[in-house]
Amino acid sequence: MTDTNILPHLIQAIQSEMLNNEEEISALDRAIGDGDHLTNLLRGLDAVAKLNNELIQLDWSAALMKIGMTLMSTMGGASGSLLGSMFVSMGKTAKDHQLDLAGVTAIYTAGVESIKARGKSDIGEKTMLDTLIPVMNTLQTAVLESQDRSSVLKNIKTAAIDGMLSTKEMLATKGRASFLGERARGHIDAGARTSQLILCVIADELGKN
Amino acid sequence: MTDTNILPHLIQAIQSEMLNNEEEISALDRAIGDGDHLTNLLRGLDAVAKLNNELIQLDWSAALMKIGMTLMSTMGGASGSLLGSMFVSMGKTAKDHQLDLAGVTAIYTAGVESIKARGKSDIGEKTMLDTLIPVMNTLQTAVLESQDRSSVLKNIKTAAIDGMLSTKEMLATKGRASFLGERARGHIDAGARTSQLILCVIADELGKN
Amino acid sequence: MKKIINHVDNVLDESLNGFAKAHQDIVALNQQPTFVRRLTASSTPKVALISGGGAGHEPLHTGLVGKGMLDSACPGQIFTSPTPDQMLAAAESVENGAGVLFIVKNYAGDVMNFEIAAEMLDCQHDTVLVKDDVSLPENHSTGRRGVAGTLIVEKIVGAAAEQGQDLSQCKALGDHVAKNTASMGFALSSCTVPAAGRPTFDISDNEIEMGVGIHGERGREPMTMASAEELVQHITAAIDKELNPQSGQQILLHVNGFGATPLMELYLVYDLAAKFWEDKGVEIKRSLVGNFTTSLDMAGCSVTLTLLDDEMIALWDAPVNTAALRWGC
Amino acid sequence: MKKIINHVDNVLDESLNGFAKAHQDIVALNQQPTFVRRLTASSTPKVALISGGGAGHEPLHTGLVGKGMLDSACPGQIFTSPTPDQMLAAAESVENGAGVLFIVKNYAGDVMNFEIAAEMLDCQHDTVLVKDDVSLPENHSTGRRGVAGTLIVEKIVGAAAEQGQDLSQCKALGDHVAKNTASMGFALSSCTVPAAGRPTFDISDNEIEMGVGIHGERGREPMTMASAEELVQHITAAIDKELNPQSGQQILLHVNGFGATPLMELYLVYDLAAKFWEDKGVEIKRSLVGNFTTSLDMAGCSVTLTLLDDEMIALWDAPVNTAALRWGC
Ligand SMILES: Nc1ncnc2c1ncn2[C@@H]1O[C@H](COP(=O)(O)OP(=O)(O)O)[C@@H](O)[C@H]1O
Ligand SMILES: Nc1ncnc2c1ncn2[C@@H]1O[C@H](COP(=O)(O)OP(=O)(O)O)[C@@H](O)[C@H]1O
Ligand SMILES: [Mg+2]
Ligand SMILES: [Mg+2]
Ligand SMILES: [Mg+2]
Ligand SMILES: [Mg+2]
Repeated sequence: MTDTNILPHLIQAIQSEMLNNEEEISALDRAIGDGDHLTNLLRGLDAVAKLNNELIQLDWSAALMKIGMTLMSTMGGASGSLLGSMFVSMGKTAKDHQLDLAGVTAIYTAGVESIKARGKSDIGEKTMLDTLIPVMNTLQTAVLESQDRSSVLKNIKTAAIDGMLSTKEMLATKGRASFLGERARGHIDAGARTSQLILCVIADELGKN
Repeated sequence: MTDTNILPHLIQAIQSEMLNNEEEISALDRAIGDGDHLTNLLRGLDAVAKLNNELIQLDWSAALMKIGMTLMSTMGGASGSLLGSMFVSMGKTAKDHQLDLAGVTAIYTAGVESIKARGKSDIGEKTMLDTLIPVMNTLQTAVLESQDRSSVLKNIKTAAIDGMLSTKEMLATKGRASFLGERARGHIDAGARTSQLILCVIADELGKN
Repeated sequence: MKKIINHVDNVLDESLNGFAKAHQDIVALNQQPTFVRRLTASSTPKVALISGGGAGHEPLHTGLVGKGMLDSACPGQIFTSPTPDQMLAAAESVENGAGVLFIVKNYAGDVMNFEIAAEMLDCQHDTVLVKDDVSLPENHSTGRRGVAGTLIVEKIVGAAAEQGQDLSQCKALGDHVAKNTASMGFALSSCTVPAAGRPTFDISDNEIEMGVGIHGERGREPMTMASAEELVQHITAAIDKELNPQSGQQILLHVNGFGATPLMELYLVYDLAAKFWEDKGVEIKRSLVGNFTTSLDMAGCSVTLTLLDDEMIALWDAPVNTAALRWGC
Repeated sequence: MKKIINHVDNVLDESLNGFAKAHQDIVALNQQPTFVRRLTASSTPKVALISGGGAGHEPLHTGLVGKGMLDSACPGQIFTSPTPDQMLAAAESVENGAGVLFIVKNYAGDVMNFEIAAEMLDCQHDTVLVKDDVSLPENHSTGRRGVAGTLIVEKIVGAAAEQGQDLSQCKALGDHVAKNTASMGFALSSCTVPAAGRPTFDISDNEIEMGVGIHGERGREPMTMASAEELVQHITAAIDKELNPQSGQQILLHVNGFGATPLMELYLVYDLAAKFWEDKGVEIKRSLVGNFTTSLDMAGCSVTLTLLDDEMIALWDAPVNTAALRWGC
């Protein structure tokens, strides 16, 4: 990985991807949530994008922390506290790591663990974690197997998509969808979908370098 | 005319006629009023019908007064105070009159005059008076010309229908329709329509005797 | 029609029962004829304030009965004025020697039924007619309609009566407040009268009714849906033209919801209306924002402005203890 | 979507400006970060009560800030919980030596954001979690939702704090009230979040959603539209099963509208719910009927019951001076 110069470009790519899927994401959160997930995420991304000039001056640790604090103080909702915690936690961990595969894996893992802790949640509960955890597992395997960069990026995408799709037939036990009981079945979780889109965009962009 | 024995039958005939035209009358008051005219009228008629046994014990004067008081205390709305006043006034006047054509004309005229006084209204304002006043004129002409019973009844119906129809193209200057200005044009006044239906039913029923 | 009701014929009675039970510390409900009266009458003679009108405007008027405001209110059927016997019985039940003042919204039905009651009433009495709706020209053939400004007349005169002002003083004050009050409103939707079972009128998604009364009827004219700024500008301009408050003039600003418009939007309207008059140097001394003079489940709102003087402000601030307005008690 | 707004992005700010202006005798609005606080702090140290949650529930919580109730409220975006920095700034602005008590509705977003704020807060603090919605089983995976009962917790604990009870007493009292409060509601329509521009869900003319939260989402189950009697029976039975009040038990009965249901229907619901418990010999000591915990323009209502003791009654009756609840002041 390169330096934080890449951040503005990544953030912009994520924003476009969200807008490209605007209708679908909103519909997902309307169906089994309260319909604000995309708005929350866009508000957060917008605030982060405003910090571009500042972010590229920072090292990865500080930049991730800054992104986390910004998401936390602008998104609101369940996803704001979770994604905020994730980035703050990744920032803290980035201090002690190189940005090689093992380092990125450690940083990402710390982020996912902080969501699990804050959300008192785990895989199989029909949330963003159903996307995020399989990707974490994929990264950890990649480290063990010393996979090459392009395989890793490919595997991340597959894991994210499979994980996202797995939420469809789940009963929800966390988040608003849990209130709907059986009625939540048959719908993909909005947070799982946005996490997957974000991870895939990042993988695609990193693949271009 | 006969004695007050005929009242239960007349009231019932009027009720049926209202119900037969339920949809149309409600739609008229919804279009340029507030939609309650038929409900108000039916509530009043219902209360009057409950008094049938009492009414047939009374003379015409007392019976008309009783009907007036009942309409006044059960209908509410503009039409309640107006029809209530009309019947009370007719009852008072009936004391001093035979029920021949001249007497009925005098009684009816007193009723219409009391609406004009209470409503500060007259012909041409797009109200029930546009039905009631032409019928009053018809009766007065009939007295002058000593028309026979069946001509009188026929002329009453014609006057009532023409009067009711005349409200269609009028601008309203009284009642709720006045608030609509030009928008009230093209709609028949609900009170003019119910008055016409009532007068026609009475004429038809009296024609059968 | 989707409403939380049992049979359409019983909506009013069942609702009044609930109202009287929920506020049994403030009001008592009389049945046959129907009226709501203040639970504890004032111990000294005071002018009895009575209002009424069709139901469907809740909390007006039943929710404004109590210490410092109305002594009694007569609810008619929904959007149908009450009957003279209700008003008469209400008056007789609360009159205690200082006479009766009827506060009547200028609608044919209300006016005529209250007139008949007044003619039959056997004690000193007078009537204040409220006609604050400036969507109609002052010389309209029936006079302007009485709308949300009625509450302000009732509050200020209610305080005066409570403080012992006599009938002629209360009448003069009522006329004064009414004359210095102007309102105008617009509707985004129709409402559904239970007995009718369907909306009173149809309205398209990009249309509003400008200049509506409070009976769920169409307004003076349809308008294309516009921003809050444009809509509010339309009514503040009309009100301003009528009362023409000068810089330094003290006012009361009341934003009233018609029933289905969220408080969030009402406060947004308040913000716009307040800015309009503040920009003219007018001093907003008192404010009231909420659903007070409603049209069942109609969406929309009205703005009411009253020119205040110090005496009126003191009367507005005086204690009031009703279901819908309460302070100082 | 038909709403009295300007741009969807500014609805909340413009509305809060209007709110703060209309109630400038009671509250002050802070911007960046957004919170509403009591205008005049208590002169002696008192526990600072802070609540918050997504906007769209007005008057909750901003309308409950003032003497005898909340010291501060943090509104998030519509139906989106506020952020930790808002809560932190609010707490720091009103804390005056006796610590901070957060009153939080049990929703993932609210809980987690308040948790983060609490972890960052540098003074004595505690949290009362309200989870009164009995449409969910007690052992639901996230716990039950916090709904209209929150107002009751805020009022009673607010009075206790005003009277000088300390943080641990306020916390214990809040938990006690929360434990003795149960609510359930149903919706006749969806609502429309301005940013979404369309109703959150579709619902047919003969269907309702039974067991809804307050964010305009679907409920636990769809039900065929029924009479008020049947609908209310459904929720009173569930509440009764939960709290099981015995004959002679004192209760507070709160009927809450979701925003677009007329007061007339809410009082009708109150009548039915009151009868249900009166028939069991339960004593309804206090009542509250109106739109307090709303979901924008959703039609429907909830019923809340709180088991009372004499101390709680005294605290309920204690003076309160907020935009939405006011008595004794
Ligand atoms: N406890 C939790 N753990 C992990 N993810 C969660 C949890 N609660 C909610 N989420 C995620 O958050 C998403 C909803 O985010 P959003 O709509 O922004 O917030 P809210 O639910 O407060 O409206 C859900 O789709 C889900 O993926
Ligand atoms: N001043 C008046 N003079 C004569 N008739 C009137 C007057 N005002 C109203 N009306 C009649 O009353 C009818 C409306 O009656 P109704 O709907 O029962 O009462 P409201 O207008 O109070 O809802 C109108 O259609 C009109 O014919
Ligand atoms: Mg959401
Ligand atoms: Mg009518
Ligand atoms: Mg009417
Ligand atoms: Mg949300």
